[in-house]
Parts: sequence; structure tokens; C-alpha cells
Amino acid sequence: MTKIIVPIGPQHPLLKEPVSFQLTVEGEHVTESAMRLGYVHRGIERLCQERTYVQNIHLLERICGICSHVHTTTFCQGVEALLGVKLPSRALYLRALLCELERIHSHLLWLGVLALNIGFDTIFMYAWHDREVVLDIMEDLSGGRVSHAVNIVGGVRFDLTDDRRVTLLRQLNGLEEQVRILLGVVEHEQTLQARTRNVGRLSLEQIRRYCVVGPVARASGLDVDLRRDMPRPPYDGLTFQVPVRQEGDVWARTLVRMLETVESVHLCRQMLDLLPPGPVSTRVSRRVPAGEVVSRTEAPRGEVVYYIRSDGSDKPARVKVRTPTLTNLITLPSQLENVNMADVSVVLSGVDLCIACADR
Amino acid sequence: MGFSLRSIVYLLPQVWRVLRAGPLTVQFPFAPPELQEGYRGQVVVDAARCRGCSLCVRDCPAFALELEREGREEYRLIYHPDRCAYCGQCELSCQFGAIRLSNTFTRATADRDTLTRVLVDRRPSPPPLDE
Amino acid sequence: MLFKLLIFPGFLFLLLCAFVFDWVDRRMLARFQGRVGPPWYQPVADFIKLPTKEDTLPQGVNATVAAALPMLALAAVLTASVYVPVAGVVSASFEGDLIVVLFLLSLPALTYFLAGWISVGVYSILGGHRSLLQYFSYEVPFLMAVAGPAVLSGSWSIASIVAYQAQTTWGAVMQPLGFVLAVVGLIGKLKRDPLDIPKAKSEVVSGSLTEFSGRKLALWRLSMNMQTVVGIFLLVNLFFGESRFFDVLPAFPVFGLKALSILLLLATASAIYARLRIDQLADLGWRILAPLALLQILANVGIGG
Amino acid sequence: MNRLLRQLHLFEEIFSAFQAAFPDDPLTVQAMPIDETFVTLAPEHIHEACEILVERFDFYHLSTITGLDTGAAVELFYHFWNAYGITLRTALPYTALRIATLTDFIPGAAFYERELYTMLGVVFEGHVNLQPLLQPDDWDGSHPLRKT
Repeated sequence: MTKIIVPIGPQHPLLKEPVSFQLTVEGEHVTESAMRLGYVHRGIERLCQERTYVQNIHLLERICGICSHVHTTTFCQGVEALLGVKLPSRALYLRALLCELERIHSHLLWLGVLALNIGFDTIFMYAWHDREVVLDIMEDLSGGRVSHAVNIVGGVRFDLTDDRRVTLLRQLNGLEEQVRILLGVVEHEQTLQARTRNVGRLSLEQIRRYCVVGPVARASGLDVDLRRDMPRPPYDGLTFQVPVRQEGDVWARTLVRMLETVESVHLCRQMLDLLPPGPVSTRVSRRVPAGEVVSRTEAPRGEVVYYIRSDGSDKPARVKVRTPTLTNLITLPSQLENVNMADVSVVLSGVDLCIACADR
Repeated sequence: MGFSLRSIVYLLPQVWRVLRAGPLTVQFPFAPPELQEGYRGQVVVDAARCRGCSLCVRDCPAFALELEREGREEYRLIYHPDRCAYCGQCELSCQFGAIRLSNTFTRATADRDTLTRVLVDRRPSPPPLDE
Repeated sequence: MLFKLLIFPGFLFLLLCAFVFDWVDRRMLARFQGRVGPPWYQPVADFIKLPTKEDTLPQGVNATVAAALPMLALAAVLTASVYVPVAGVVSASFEGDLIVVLFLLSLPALTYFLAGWISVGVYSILGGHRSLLQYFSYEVPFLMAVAGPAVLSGSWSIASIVAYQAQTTWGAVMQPLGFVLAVVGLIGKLKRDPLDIPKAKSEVVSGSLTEFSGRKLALWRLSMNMQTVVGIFLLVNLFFGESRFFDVLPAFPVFGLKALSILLLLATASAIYARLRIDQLADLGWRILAPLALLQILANVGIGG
Repeated sequence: MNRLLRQLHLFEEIFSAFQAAFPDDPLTVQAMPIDETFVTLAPEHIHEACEILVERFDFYHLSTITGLDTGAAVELFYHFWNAYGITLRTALPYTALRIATLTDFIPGAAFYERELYTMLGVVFEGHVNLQPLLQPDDWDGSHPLRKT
């Protein structure tokens, strides 16, 4: 059979962000793949060196259009460690609350994208409608739907009244009902399973060698979650499950993400119940003492790592950002080997591409 | 693989439920957008409170604010909405509560030149307002 | 005769139906998904918009063939419509017209494949391949399912099948399995969700039609929409023929109601299923649908014979 | 507290393993905030040290490799993680910006090394595909994160 080269990207209906794949296809069979990154490289690491810490928070928030809050959280956590300040515990709770809301939003968005890519428009609409509930909550709490700009070095910028807390708990109950419907679809719906089972399989050994993080790793049996394994307040005081599956295919990733969404709703509820009183921020100096720090958090897609080095001025000397998508992208060539052309969309959705994150 | 009649038509009951509940979306350009109370929109300024300290200009991450200073008390605070990221940092940086992001939705415009706005004008002879 | 060909149940009526069915379909799907859906004039607006767009073709494509293919598809569908009765009114009819209609309705699939074949884009070629594979998967069960009523009534004329149902009862009641298979086959024929494999957006962009634009694309769209209408009308005639239970109501609204019910079935199917893979469709077609269709025909021989 | 003790214990073991493997290297260890430990090594020992970490102590997860131009040298940081973070740091002089690749036993390091190669000009010896990662096709070969 003749070989043809099918370009996927930089612009293609399958991709939501520019990245390029060159697939060598025989009939309907993909034999080889090559990937090209860098279409949305904005040089954020370099820009960080030329802005103050205050400005950097807003810059780093724009690395990702989905998990923006977790980036600023990681950055602030690192800078606060350099400064040696201890945050009021209410601030930590509110920060984590928004992180968990963001996880729900990210996973629902991802489910919608997967559904769209396998031609399941209804689930796409449902998932994105439920995500809209989360976005509305976040907009009300922080002022922005995606870019919240609530983190400051030394705390957060928003507070929660008691009335709002009660309505929020009610909204979360409704949300859980909706998420459970979607979870049921993932568990039982026949055509969705037909498309996602046994596709893009990664073994535990591959996962470990490729240093894969997040739901992709957990779907292959790697039991790792920084919220649990590096317990920091407030997560050390909360109870939650880390869903792990052994199958390692796209279906397992879907299930893991949906189960995580349910867990996140539980976490939000716990945090609202345990929300301690007190101030939401402390005053800190604009200059950060010289030093270096590695800050890690569990983003919706996995571990986010920031390396921050300060030279004592109000601008960082180096900010290194490692986003989870970059690690997961490395696995794509081995996942794309010997798959059906129709499964390419499933495989690419399965790793939860966030090219803006990977390119920075 | 669990194969049952229910798994073949799993979504049917849900689809009927949604059908009965009616549409959930709004027709945006024809209907107003749904805004939350905490929404951070248009930048407004209380000119009387502004002291021209330029703290907001220093902290603005998008370089959307500009202070043209002609003397100690003579200055203009200029705002470029085309650069603004609506992050609200200026609101936080302002020590006098002069600048605020209001709960108003700002629509997109095709005309960039009309965007630049003078928020505070403290020049010796400000031009007449009716012009 | 000319009135029948051009106005009712001919071209103009079909055009109107194509727009109405397109709108109803989109609206129903939107409501299933919790959306508002397009206003009633949207299909017309779409159809007017497309011819005003620039009509381009990639280099190396035979312009005559590219222009002829959508017209051929449209002509085949229109010719088929001549033999399909609408509420008992039919332009032409003879013993064996069902076979002609089935043949004419499979012509668009061939033109669709050729459209991909002559095109130079990779997506078009992939889409063309897929449409042919899909054709082999759905066509046999569809033909067998549609042959069921003919076997039952002992005639290959659509009018006699309708008349036979008037004496007994709806074909869908006598052969429910055959009806379900025919609907599945129709979905495959119309390349609708969940069997829109040849034009799956996330995989092959727009399949065979990726390189088409302007007037040609408008013609393609029109032929697809008309195919939907003719296919649904055919199923109504074969499986929901005139029944004595509805004799009290005028024939035309009843016919419309039946056609829209089948459209509702199609819309529901697109709402509740994900797109299948081409090998899964071949599996479904040959391992499940074809044997079931054979079973139905055997049962029909038993009843009718 | 238990966690902290385990951490101390583990790092003592790692440190003595390093000392045994590289007797001539003046190793330094720093405890950093947020559960992180920095170990400074000579560049030629990095590959073996990483192998010890991965094979003997099961620090299977290489979080990333950070590169940093201090103005005097190019520093590299290998961030490993397994419940605790450990970072191996080394400094390469401008005259010899070469270091052995980790991709032979950690294929996941491929992208980080490619990025460092383009951003700072560090050559990873043995890397099978040392191509630009983020730069466009007409990249002029300059290194954006270099100070000079």
C-alpha cells in the first residue's frame, strides 16, 4: 500500500492549540510520527527575569489558559518559602479551594474535548455546561473566569462571606450530581468505550522511564499524587482518595480524571466546612532575599515544577517552569506507533494536550 | 466488557431530561451575557482620590497604565485598554482606593485609536469638558 | 405531470423539505444537547451564503469532473425522488421501481468517493477511501433490510408495498428488526453522526469535500440534504405505509408526521452515540447487521410465503 | 515528624553512596525549603550520580533539568523526585559546555536536554536527536537565555 504523509497541525480541527504532527500513514494505519513544538513559544521564562515578582504573578498566570491558578500558586509558594513567611491558614484554604475548582474545570473541559474528538457532541455540550457552573463560581469568587489573579505573595486577594459559603456548598451538590452522570457515561456508555479502550496504552515501566506525571501516570498504575505524597497545608488535614487504574489506555485516563473530579468536589466541600477564620493575607516585602527554591504542586495534568532563584532584588534571577504537558508529550511517539488513523484523535486527546503550557 | 441493552442507549434518559429542561445557553449577541457579581470588568477611577503616586503604573504587568508627569501636582494618568489584562493589580496596588475594576462588561471594538483614555487629568489647564 | 415533477412531489417540494428537515434536525439535536439551536432561516441562509464564496480548486484537479460530481449526485437523488411516493402521490411508478431507487440512492456514495479520489489533498483521499469502506459495510444490511418489505408484499414496486401495508398493517410492526436495520443503514448512507466516518472532522477534516468550496460545496450540501429527505420518505413508504388506523386524517400531514418521527430517530442516534471507527463499523455491518437482516428476510419469507 | 526523619535517613545514605562513588569530588549538600535537597557535584560525575539515584534509591522521576547562566558559568540542576525532592547541581564552564546525556536510561529527559541545548547551548553528548525544541526552522543558533 502506498504511504502518504498526513499533516496534523499546526492548524487542524483536531487541535485546539498549534502543534504539528507528521503522520506516515499506510491505508488507515499510522506507521511513523514526528512532532514539532514551539508554535506558541512566548519566552515567558526570559520575560520573568525582566519583571518584578508582583508582575510575574500575572505573567505566569498566562502560561496556561486552563490551569492558570496552579501556576501562580506554585510560584507564590516558592517565593513565600524564599521570604520565609508563614501564610494565614485561611489563605491556604482559599488558594487550595480555587485549585480544586480549577481541577474540576480542567477535567470537565478535557472530557468535552475528548468527546468532541470522537464525535460525541452531546457529551461535549454536557461537560462544558457543567464546567460553566464551575467557571461561574470562580468568576464570582475571583473576578475572572480563567485568569483569576487572586494569588499574591503572602496570601490571596479574595475572601468568602458565610452566606456565599452556604450557596457555594449548594452549588457544589448540584455539580456533583452532574459529574456523576458524566462518570456514569464514561463507565457504561458502549460507543465511548469502543473508541477509547485499548487505545494509546502505556505500561507502568514506560510511564516510569518517560517520567510521566498526573492522570496519565495514574491511569497506568503509578500511584503518585503530590497533594498526598508531599503533604502541605491544607491537604494534610483533608481526606481524599487518589484514583489509580491499571489499564493504561485512554479509557482508564478518562475514568481516572472523572473520579478525580468527584474527589475534587468532595475536597472543596471539606475545605468549605473546615475554612478557618482569620486574615487572608500578610504583608511581605517586595524584595526577596537571595536564594533558590524548587516548588512543586499537583496541577490538573500532573506535577508542576518551578525553580526560582532570587538575587536579592525585586526581580527574580531565573524562573524555570516545567509544565506537566511537556513530560506527557514525550510519550506520544510510542503511543502513536501502529494505531489506526481514527485513533490518533483519541490518543492526542488522551494525554490532555496543553501546548501553550509545553511551549511557555 | 459489560454489554447490556442499557449500555447501548445509556444516554437516552439523560437526553430526554435535558430536552424537557429546555436550553441552557443564551443567544449572546442578542441577549445580555450572564455576569457574576464578582466579575472584574471595566476600569473606573475616582479622580478625586488619585494622588499621582504611580504605584499602579509600577505594578501593572501589562503596561496598560501610563503617568505623564509635568510637575508635582500636574500629571495625567493614561489608560490603554488594548493592553489591559483586567487582572486588577492596579486596584490592589492603589493605596487610596482610587482605581477600581467595576462589574461592567466591556465589549470588543474594532477601532484601536479610540481606546486610549485619560483617567485622571491634573494638568494646569485641562481642556474644556464639552469638547 | 410537469407539475408533479417540478412542484409537488418534485423538485420544489423536495427543496423545501431539504431546508425544513435540515433545520428541524439541527434544532432537535441542539435541544438534546441543551442548546437553543439555529433560527428557521439558517439552512436557507447557509445555502445562499455558500455560492457567494470564492470557488477554488487545488492545482491538478480536473475542474470539469469536480463540477460534474456534485451535479451527478444531485441528479441521482432527484431522479430517485421521482419514484418515491409522497403521501400516495407519485410522479412515476412501475413494477421494480424500488430497485431503481436503491441503485440511484447509492450513486451519491460513489460520487463522494470519486470526489475524494480526484482531489489531491491527503484528507480528501483518506475520506474517499473511508467512504468506500463504509459503503461496503452498510450497503448490504441496508439493501437486505429494505428488501424485507418487498419480500413480504411480493412486489418490487413501492406503491404496491404501500398498498400491501394498507391491507395489513405497518411494515415496522410486522418487521421491527428490519426497520431498525434500515434506519442504521440510512444513517450510514447519509454519513450522519455516529457513522460520519468519511467526514470525521477531528480525523480527516472534512473528508472528500475538504477541497470543495463555493457553489460546488453548496451543491454537495444540497444533494446531501435532499438525500436525507428521499431516504426518509422511502423508509416511511416501506415501513409506515398508509394504514387503516389513520384513515380519518388527511394523508399529507400524517405522512409528514411519520417522516419527522424518523428524523427524530436519526437525531436521537446522533445525540447519544460517539462516532465509530471504520473497522468497528465493518464489524458491526458484517457480523451483526447482515446476519440479522438475513434473519428478517427469512422470517418475511415465512410470513409472506 | 516521621516523614522528616525518614528523609534525613535517606539522604544520609544517598550522600554516603555518592562519597563512596566519587571520593575526589568535594560534595556539598544544602537543605532547601519545601522538602528539597541540593547536592553539588562535578559535571563528569552527574551521569553516574543520576544512575545511582535512579537504580539504587528509586528516584525514578526526573522532574526537569534547569539551566541557568550565572554570568560566570552555566549551572545545571537535575531535579529528581520520589516523595522527596533531590536536586543534583553542577556548573559547566563556558569553555566546555558539554555533559553526558541522561537519555540512555531516562528517555524522558530528551525534551529537557533539547530545550537546554537551544536555550543555553549546552551540548548533551550521546543524545540521539539533539534538535531545537521550541525554536523556529530559521533559528539563527543564538541562545536566548545566555547572558553574553
